[in-house]
Amino acid sequence: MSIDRVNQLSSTCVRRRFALAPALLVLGVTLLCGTRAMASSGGEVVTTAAEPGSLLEVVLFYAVATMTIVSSVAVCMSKNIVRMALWLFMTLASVSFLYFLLAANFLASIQLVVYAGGTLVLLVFGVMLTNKSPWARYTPGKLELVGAAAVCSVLLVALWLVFLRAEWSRLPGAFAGTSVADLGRSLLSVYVVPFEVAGVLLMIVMVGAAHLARQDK
Amino acid sequence: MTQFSVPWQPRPAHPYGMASRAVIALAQSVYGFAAPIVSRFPGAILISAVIATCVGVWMHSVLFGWVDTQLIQAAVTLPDYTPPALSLLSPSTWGLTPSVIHALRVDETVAASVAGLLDYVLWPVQFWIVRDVVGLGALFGLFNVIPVYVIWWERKVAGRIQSRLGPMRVGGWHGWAQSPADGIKLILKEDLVPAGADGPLFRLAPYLTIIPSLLAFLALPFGATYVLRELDVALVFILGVLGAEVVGVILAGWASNNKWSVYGAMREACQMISYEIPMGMALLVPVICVGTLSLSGIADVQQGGWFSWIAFSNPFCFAAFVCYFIASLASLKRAPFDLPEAESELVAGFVTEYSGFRWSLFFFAEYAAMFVICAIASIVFLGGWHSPLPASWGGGLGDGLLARGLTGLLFSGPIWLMFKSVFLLYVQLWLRWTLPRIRIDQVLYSCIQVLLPLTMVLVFGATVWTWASTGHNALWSTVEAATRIILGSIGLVFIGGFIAIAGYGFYHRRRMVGNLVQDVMPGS
Amino acid sequence: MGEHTYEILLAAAVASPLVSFWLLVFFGPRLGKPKAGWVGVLLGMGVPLIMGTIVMIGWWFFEDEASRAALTEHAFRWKWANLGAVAVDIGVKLDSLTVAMFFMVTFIAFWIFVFSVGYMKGHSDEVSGQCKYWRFFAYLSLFGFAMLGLVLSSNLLFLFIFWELVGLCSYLLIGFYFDKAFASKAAMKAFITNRVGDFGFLIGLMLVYFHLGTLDLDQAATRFAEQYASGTGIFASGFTMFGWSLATIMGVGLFCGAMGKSAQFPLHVWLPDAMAGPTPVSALIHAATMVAAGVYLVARVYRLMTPDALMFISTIGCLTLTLMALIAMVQVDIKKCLAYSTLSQLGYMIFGMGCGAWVAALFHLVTHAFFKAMLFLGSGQVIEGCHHEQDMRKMGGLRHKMPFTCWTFFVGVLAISGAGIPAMHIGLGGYFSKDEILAVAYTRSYVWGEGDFSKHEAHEGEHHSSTSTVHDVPVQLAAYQEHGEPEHADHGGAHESVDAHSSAPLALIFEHTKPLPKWMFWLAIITAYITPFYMMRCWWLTFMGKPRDEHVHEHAHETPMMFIPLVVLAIGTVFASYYLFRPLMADAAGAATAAPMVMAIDGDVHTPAITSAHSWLVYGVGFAFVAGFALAYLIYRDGLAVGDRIKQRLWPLHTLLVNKYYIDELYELVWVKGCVLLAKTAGFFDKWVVDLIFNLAAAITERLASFSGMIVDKHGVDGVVNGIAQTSMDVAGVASSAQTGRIRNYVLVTAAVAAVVLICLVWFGTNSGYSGARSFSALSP
Amino acid sequence: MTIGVTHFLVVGAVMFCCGLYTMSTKRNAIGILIGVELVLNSSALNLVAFDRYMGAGRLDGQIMALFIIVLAAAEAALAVGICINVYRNLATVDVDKATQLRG
Amino acid sequence: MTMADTVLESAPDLLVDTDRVEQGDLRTEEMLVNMGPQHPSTHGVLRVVLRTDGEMVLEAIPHIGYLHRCAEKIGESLAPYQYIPYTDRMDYLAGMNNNQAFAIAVERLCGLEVPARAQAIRVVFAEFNRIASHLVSLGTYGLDMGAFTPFLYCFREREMILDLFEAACGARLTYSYITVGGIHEDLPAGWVERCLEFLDYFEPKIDDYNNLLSFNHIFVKRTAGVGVVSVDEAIAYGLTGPPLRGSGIRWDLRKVLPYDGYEMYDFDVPIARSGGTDEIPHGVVVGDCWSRYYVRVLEMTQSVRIMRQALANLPDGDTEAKKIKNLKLPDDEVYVGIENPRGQLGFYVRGDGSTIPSRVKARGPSFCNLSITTPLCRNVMLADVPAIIGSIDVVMGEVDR
Repeated sequence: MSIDRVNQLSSTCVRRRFALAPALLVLGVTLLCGTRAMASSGGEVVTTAAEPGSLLEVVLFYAVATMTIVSSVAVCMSKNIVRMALWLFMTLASVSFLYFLLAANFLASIQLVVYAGGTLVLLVFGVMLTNKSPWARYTPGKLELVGAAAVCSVLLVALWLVFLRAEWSRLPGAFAGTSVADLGRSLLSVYVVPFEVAGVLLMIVMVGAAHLARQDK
Repeated sequence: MTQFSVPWQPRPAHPYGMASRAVIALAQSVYGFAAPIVSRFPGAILISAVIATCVGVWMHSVLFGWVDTQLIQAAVTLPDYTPPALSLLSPSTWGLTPSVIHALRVDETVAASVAGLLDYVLWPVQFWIVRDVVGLGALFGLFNVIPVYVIWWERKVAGRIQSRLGPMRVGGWHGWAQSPADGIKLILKEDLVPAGADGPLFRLAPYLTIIPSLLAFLALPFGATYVLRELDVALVFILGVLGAEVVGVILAGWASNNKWSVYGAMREACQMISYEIPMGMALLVPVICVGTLSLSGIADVQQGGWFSWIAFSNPFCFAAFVCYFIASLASLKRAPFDLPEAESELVAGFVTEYSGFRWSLFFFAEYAAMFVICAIASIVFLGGWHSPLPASWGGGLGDGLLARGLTGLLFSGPIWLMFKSVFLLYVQLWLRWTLPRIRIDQVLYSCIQVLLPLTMVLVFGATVWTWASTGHNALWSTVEAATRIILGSIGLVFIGGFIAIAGYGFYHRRRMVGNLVQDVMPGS
Repeated sequence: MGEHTYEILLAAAVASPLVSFWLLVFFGPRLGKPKAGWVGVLLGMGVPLIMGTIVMIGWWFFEDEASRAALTEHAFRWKWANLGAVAVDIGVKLDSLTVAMFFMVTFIAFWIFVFSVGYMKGHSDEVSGQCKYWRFFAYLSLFGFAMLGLVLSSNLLFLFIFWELVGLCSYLLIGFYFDKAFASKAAMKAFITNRVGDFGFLIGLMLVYFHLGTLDLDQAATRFAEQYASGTGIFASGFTMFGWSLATIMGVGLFCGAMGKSAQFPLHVWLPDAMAGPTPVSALIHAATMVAAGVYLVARVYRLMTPDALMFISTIGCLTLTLMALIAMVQVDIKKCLAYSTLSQLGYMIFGMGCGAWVAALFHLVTHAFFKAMLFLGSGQVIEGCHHEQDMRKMGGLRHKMPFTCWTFFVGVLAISGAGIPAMHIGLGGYFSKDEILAVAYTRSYVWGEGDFSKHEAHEGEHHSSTSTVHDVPVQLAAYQEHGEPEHADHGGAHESVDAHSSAPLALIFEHTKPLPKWMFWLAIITAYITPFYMMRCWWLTFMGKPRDEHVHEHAHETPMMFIPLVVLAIGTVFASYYLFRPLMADAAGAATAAPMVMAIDGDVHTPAITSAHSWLVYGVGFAFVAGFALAYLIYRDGLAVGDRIKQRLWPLHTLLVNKYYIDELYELVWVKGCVLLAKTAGFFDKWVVDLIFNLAAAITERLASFSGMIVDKHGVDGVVNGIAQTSMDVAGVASSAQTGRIRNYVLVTAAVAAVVLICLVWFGTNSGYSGARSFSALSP
Repeated sequence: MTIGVTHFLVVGAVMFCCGLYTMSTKRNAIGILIGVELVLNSSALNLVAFDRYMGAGRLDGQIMALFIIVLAAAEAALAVGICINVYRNLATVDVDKATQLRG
Repeated sequence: MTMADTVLESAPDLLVDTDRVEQGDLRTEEMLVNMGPQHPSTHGVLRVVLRTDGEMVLEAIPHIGYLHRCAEKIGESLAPYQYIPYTDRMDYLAGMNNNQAFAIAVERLCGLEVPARAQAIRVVFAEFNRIASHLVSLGTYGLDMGAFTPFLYCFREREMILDLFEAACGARLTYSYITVGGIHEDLPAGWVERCLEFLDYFEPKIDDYNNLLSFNHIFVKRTAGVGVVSVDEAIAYGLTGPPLRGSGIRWDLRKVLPYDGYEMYDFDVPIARSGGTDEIPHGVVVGDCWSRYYVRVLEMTQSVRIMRQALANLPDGDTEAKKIKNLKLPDDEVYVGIENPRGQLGFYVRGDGSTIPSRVKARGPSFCNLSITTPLCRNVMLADVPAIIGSIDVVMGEVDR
């Protein structure tokens, strides 16, 4: 089979395969974000992120932070509601990677399960159920846009200033890492009441949401 | 001249660039070289490739282990030693130099005879990043190989179940190259984006589907030392990333701008979200019994052979295994829960508008996720990489290479995990080609009204059981042991029955059932 | 018996109704009509009744006082959680009160459950497709769980949780016929009214949590006593309100919960409406058990009370018992009549609690539970028999049609009226319990009022030998020793001892405790005469005389399964009171009333040691039922005619009573209308004042502009002036458009303000660094 | 070059501002919801960062973040339910159209 | 969005019955969906327009005509024996039966006597084709339910039948074997033995299908109680064949108006029974999809029974009537209905004295049975639509003709 023949048969799109590139980027970042286990003396697995202070951490942080910022900016710039949801998903996933960097593995996983998996799908459901067309644009007034942009940027600058001014060194220090067991223990001892209350709340929300979204009134 | 009205804009064919031409030429020449050989010894080649892969994987583990235990530990005793970190800025973190390695290595009889070149081979292995890259390459390879061969296998299994042969031609021996050939075909197929579709999202969706299932491999341990990233929350992590797969599917359905696709996407979302809950709850049962979310930790408690496997440790885990398997079928959209792509209802569901390479990405994701789910089931319930023989029996084998090989084969090694996962995978295929599809309301009914309460009860029961077990009561220990024996025996009976059925089928196999009338009839 | 056997039995008894609840929730629809009910009966209350009986027997007959005290001491506790520094235990409060309450609740509830199986058959699905039979039993089971849990809780937090749970069940069951407007409104009313009380409870709870640092009942009492002794903690606070100290506020707050649940005077409005629920519910929840939980709560937190708080309690109780009894006299609805009688009796209990009759109040609670449950079931039987007719004026002469109901009802009437023969020491439950409350009230208002107790100060140190002194006192007093140490062993007679509290000298208590105002005592006495009157009226109008409505009379019938519980409860009313429950309460009183500032008074006037000085009270009250009965008989002997004449003669009073003192209307006026008024005022201000200013400014400027345009050169100045006008219009528009009603704009403004604040902080805090960081470090340990 | 708490705070601040912008410029109810999710997540990120760098192992920040996730899920469930109801009643999710309660 | 959707949405008023949408009914996006004409489970080119609300199908309207070939009109320009090949292109899954129907109609019109042997062979092939057709129906019905495997089992057996057909007439799908006046050619040597051998092989396979599909729990759940056709409805809509018998009406033209000597054979007419009795699973209601499906399974057994009788007593003699060359059709009309696998297939033929009929009209079972689709697919789940359409078992070639 000659190359021309191949050419003739398939009209397009070998080059499209290189769209793998963004996928590989995400993949690589995530791979490297994975944490490494270090056995502590107590036998419990305590995990840390890429060793604090290492080059790896710096590289990873900037990569993931860029991803976070780009996708969260994209959320507010998108006009299409489904795309907003997609970018939100990207943001949430990146934040989950940031959690990995912050040695909060459990939280990161939960973020993926609950937030990215559950909440987002809920949103998408909402989008699909409530939109005649996702391209339907409800444009706010020019003034509102400008005002919002101004306020947000001022706020950002203000926050930045605050961060610069703050004397973080006077605060208690960092810690090595944490295990799921610690988290569970404090959740069931110190924070047991909020925990229970959250359980009750979820139950109520479940009933309430089911009631709200019920078809036959 | 009449213009055909087509819903997409006719496009000029893109001429291939030089790179593409080169790739295609290379592929052709390789195939032209390999095809005669391959078609002569197809089975042998396939089997030896599998064996070579196993050996390669095993060798790399041996190598890494050797570097860890011998080299670095030895080096720690050296003066002015700094741990290898590969920071580009300071050469002091570049680890052991080849000369130091050589000095350390000469003590080793294994590698003493090899030339000094080996020092330079060993040098990068001391850096984690190198190992990560190696592991990543292996995982990526596995990630590619698994779907390809599971698809081929599925077609063979389906063929057998349906009294036909399945792929027989491509590649020779039982059509083993069918799937790669299909892959090549799919890559070369025209890649359509329907008019009115949301182009960027349409193109992005397959990747969003495939990346999560790829990520799941990162934290998946294949053996005690065969894991890229040992996560203390591996179970939740894998569940989470697999759950994120649904986003891609929804986007695919939505961006296709096809109503059937939207139906498929909605079904998928609905089904996946609802079944994640019983699935997670069913996995919580062994987690409660063991007390860790780390997959390695869970596997570690199952070293004691068949009866120590978690599925047999108490009735709740046993039931949880069944629940997990059912729920995982649903969240993987496998039959009888394959509603999102139900061809008799939704044409092809969310993949209706996809073709070519993107289409194949969805299937890569699906089959890889299937494997991951089965691997988790094996690790969490069926002893992980431990064989049914107690690991303690292998204690006397020593530490030599042969002993390690034997241990890996007989007691605990990745091969056992693969074996178990593949067995569960087979059960999935088996179910798919046996059962009709259920309806969406029945799907949700069985989730919310059956599985969810059931798993809730199981979690509660497991908690009580575990609580009772912490008391170190003699009577309770007896009860526990008896439970293990009873449940283990049930498992044995099940496996025995399976083997018996398979054996019966093999014994009574017929080459072609349809040959009854064919060759004897007049006129044929 | 092994360790924690009682606790396990009781816990099993609590769990069983919960199991029944879930079973009914999940499988109720499949079980169908009679089966769901029987599941509720057997699992929901049968098992607890068996457990309760076993515990009762074991506790009272097989344990001696010492072992009972030990069991109380070492009752099961399991540390559940830490709320900050406060540990919260899951535990069982195990003492005679618990056992008695437990038995009483399970016993009565069981028979009411049985009654319901028959009663609800015709009252559930057929009446309305929505009100399912199984659901009723599911709710009842849940109620059983909550009520038993409440009784068992050793911890205020859990007590509160179960408290709310019984409230929820009450809500659900009042609104069982939720498709009927009045029922759902009544449920809502009950719920909201109870929330008012619970808010007070919560305040009390928080005070306990904050100042006593524990939520455990016993521990809180100990801490309270310690803090009282040392003058620290809650006693160190100089905070006062209405002249009450913080400790008093805590007590009153806790009592507020009881006010809501036990429907005391200002919050009583929900209980009569709660009769919208099915009759077994009225019998069980709104007469026998749940409403008594308030009294139980006061009994449990008695040790945290101050004299001021008790005075408040007794005042509320006294008001309730009188006012409600008056209303009961004019009610024509049989259930409403009983409801007001319940309110009045609850008032008695609370009044008793307030004036120190701890034992008597609880004793009255139990006896009242028996006979009121029976009365309600009787009324249920009547309503069922008369096809949902509740108006007593249409009844009459039912004794022939439903003899069992008639005579069991009569037993109840006798019991609630306090019928007994004083000299012979024979009587029904109400006779003993009510008399005892009155006796204590008498003691508090007259004996203490005359300063007789000052002499006790002299005996403070030698209380062991002081018993002879108190023999002069007509009513025996007993301030029990801490931890319920057996008094019999020490003094040879429980009812003849006065014993100073170890941590708080008796003298101190006397010093704090003011005498009870005499009007309270007299109101209680008068009400004791009113009670037999309205009860007799109720009974007579229903069962005696001639049938007034042929239609109703014709259909009247009795259902066998429903009168069995009646008979059983009647027997219970007659027998299982004075000799069983009174000693149990007295046994519990020791430890449960070991309070630092207040005391419990044992007012058993029916002991052989009764003295002459007090006998007039015994006789006077003891025969009250004769007078009341006689009056009712005279008025209603020949039907309603006489009553109507009296009604016409006393119409102002009658109108007031029929309208329940217009309290509902008052609430409507103050709260509902008040809220609306407030909202309208705010709206008015927004619409007229704010907008007016802007509009006015714009208008004035415009006018000014046009005015000046007329006199000054149009072409020259016009532009300027119009510009000004336009500007002010714009300013007004912009300013008024600030209220866009869009949340997103408000969000933005909030954020803008936050940004400005942040920048200011940074700007002005240049040299000293960001102060926020310092506050962080200040917080860290 | 070390990564400290400030780095994470800056990311959080950007997310917060983006969320704020989304909330205050979108008229689609679900768009607003998405903005809220962003804001919630940024605060969770801040909490975890503080916990990591100055929590001294007390885990408070992580637990708060956990609760934020839970509450966000609950909030999203309810809000989507409300949106669907609004849509059913008004046939739009434009929040500017939902003015029935305006005086 | 496909073209069809665009077209559809431009004129939605034609399709949506707006009156039926209650005001204030809080509807989520109602959607018009095209099922077909290119859809895997519409069995050909049926196009069903679904008005859906989520997964619920509020209304389903079948649109036909995508396979219209003027088959009847062609019959008016051809001699009957020339028209025979056109008949088996109508219901292409039951070519033999179609041939038979038209042949009998012409024979009745002309008063031709068909030899006994030809009649017996006709019966054999009619029943054989019934089995083949039901096998397709069974298999594809499984496919509609998502069970792929039974389909291949059914087709395996069908292939064997087609082999036998091929041996007899040389064609595997469009046979034209049964012609006016008899059959085209006598059976080849050894055919009867092979056929009996096949029947021995085939009969136990029916149990296999039952085990694989009929009594599969999921299958029963999917089909039992779905798409119930009451007796009155079945009659009112003119249902015939398995859909009619699936509603419990014992009506079979082979019994009622026997042709080709069916009165000589001993067989039963299976009808549906409700669930819980004997082997019928719980939940099955007379007239539902499962009943229609199961009637076909039972009919296969009966067909085997008839075939055995016919093959055992195959008379000798001619296989073609005399005088069929240049057959003149009298100036008369005739209507003959026979029992096709799908129901009553009738041919109306009118002659005018020439060799070419002046009017040919077919009464097709699929066309009539399809009319029940709309009432059945009201307020069902989306997945029930294939179940219902599949259980009616239409062949579009015959619907459109």
